[in-house]
Amino acid sequence: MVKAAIGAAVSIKMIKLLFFARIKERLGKSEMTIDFVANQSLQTLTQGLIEKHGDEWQILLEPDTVFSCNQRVVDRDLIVADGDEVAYFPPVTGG
Amino acid sequence: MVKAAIGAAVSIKMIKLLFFARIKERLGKSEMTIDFVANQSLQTLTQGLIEKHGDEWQILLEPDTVFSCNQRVVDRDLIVADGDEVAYFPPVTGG
Amino acid sequence: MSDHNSALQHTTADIHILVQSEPFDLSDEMLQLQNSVDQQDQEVGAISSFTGQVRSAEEDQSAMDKSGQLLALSIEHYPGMTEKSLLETCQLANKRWPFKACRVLHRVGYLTVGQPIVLVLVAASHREQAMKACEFIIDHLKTAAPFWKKAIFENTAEWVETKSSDQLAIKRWQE
Amino acid sequence: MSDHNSALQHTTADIHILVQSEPFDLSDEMLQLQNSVDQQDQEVGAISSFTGQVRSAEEDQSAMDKSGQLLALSIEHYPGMTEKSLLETCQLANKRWPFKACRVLHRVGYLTVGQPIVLVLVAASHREQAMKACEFIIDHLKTAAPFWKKAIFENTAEWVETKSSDQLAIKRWQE
Repeated sequence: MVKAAIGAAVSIKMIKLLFFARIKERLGKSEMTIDFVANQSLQTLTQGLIEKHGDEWQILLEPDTVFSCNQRVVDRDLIVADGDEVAYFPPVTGG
Repeated sequence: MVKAAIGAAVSIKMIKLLFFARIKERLGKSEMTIDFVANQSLQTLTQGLIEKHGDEWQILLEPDTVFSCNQRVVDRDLIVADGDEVAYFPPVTGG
Repeated sequence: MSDHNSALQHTTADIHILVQSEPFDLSDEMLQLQNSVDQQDQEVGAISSFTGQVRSAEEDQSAMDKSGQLLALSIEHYPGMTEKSLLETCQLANKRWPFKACRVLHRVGYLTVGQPIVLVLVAASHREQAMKACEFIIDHLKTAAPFWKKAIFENTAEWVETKSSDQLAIKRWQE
Repeated sequence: MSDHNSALQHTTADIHILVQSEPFDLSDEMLQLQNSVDQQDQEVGAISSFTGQVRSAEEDQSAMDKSGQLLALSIEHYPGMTEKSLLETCQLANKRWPFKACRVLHRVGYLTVGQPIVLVLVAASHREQAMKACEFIIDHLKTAAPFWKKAIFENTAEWVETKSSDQLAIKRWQE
């Protein structure tokens, strides 16, 4: 069907990435979008980012970096879905 | 010495008694003074009050009545001293 | 900074005790607490407060049923002993949970439903000290300070009974 | 009245979460808390509050020595997730210590020494619920809500490190 084919062509599958606090400072950016890849875990997605952008990005996989997906803290083996909002941040220090 | 003799003669040895809350209401008075008697415990002093004033005063020896002497909670076997301020009150209910 | 404070702080803590019939304003009291600390240093990181107020069901339900709606509390105290007792409670709290300053206000007289009765404010370096000292003070106040409440109902008035939960609350500090 | 509340109260508790750069006034917040409860009933007997503010020694002493005096904190957060996290914390607290209403305010941006950072206000029937819920909320906020503090010293600025005492504080609620 033509309609379905057009729909598939224009739907850009994306993941939104957010960086906070010292991670944001280190990377020099607070957000970016990347293409969605099916069956990819947060760990794999993040390793891909480091390979692409360089050693500075290793901070994303530091042991104390917290991962959130759609504003909820998650484990690194979570499989990312199209349209997800993923955030990387250091341990929180509010209050 | 004349001075000392006069001093002893005019020094009226007294105990001040205070009553609070339901005890005050039952006795119909909030305070009174009684003569000091040497080597008298609070228990004995209170029994003397009941004998003198009647059964209504039994409230002073009810198990939950609190005794204080000089604004400090004390046991009933405390020996009263001249000039002491003794108070009788029900369990406290502040806050 | 360590959570364990020096002996110096025990003696420099600013303790204010007030027994009054007038209402109090939380912000005003907070300001006064802050001012008393500012005269010493700037090390307050945590302020804890507790406000107790007259509930419409201050008495147990059975008493309410026979007496109608609670209208007010009439609070009596033992002037002199009250302030002494509250001060001792605050000093005891300060030994265990060192704080910088504390204010304890307790109202007396006729207080209608919804009116504030008591305020405990504690300023300390860290939150544990401020919160624990505040809890300690209100728990001890309830069982030690010579205040007595009379519940004024539509049809009658009666002295409020001691709560066994208050006796239990005090016990946990003795462990 | 029993200290154990009905399931109804879990759903009727009024929870307000505010993340703002503006200062807040304790009395105003207290009034708003009271108003939100008055729309339900008159059963509040206890109100607990916790205020956290910027201390001059927010960082550990060694960091201060090399960086000069602390001037301010710069606080950043994750808009959206912050409010969600704080709401969940309050709902969790309400399940364990049923309350009538609660307000949580957290400031962001540039806050100088002595400025208030966070306010937790809880209104409940009894003091144990109000005080425990308040403690629970501040303890959980410190380890769960996505806020980050940067300490601004005279000569430098650095991100505040997580305190191990905050991790310990949260553990006691899991027992």
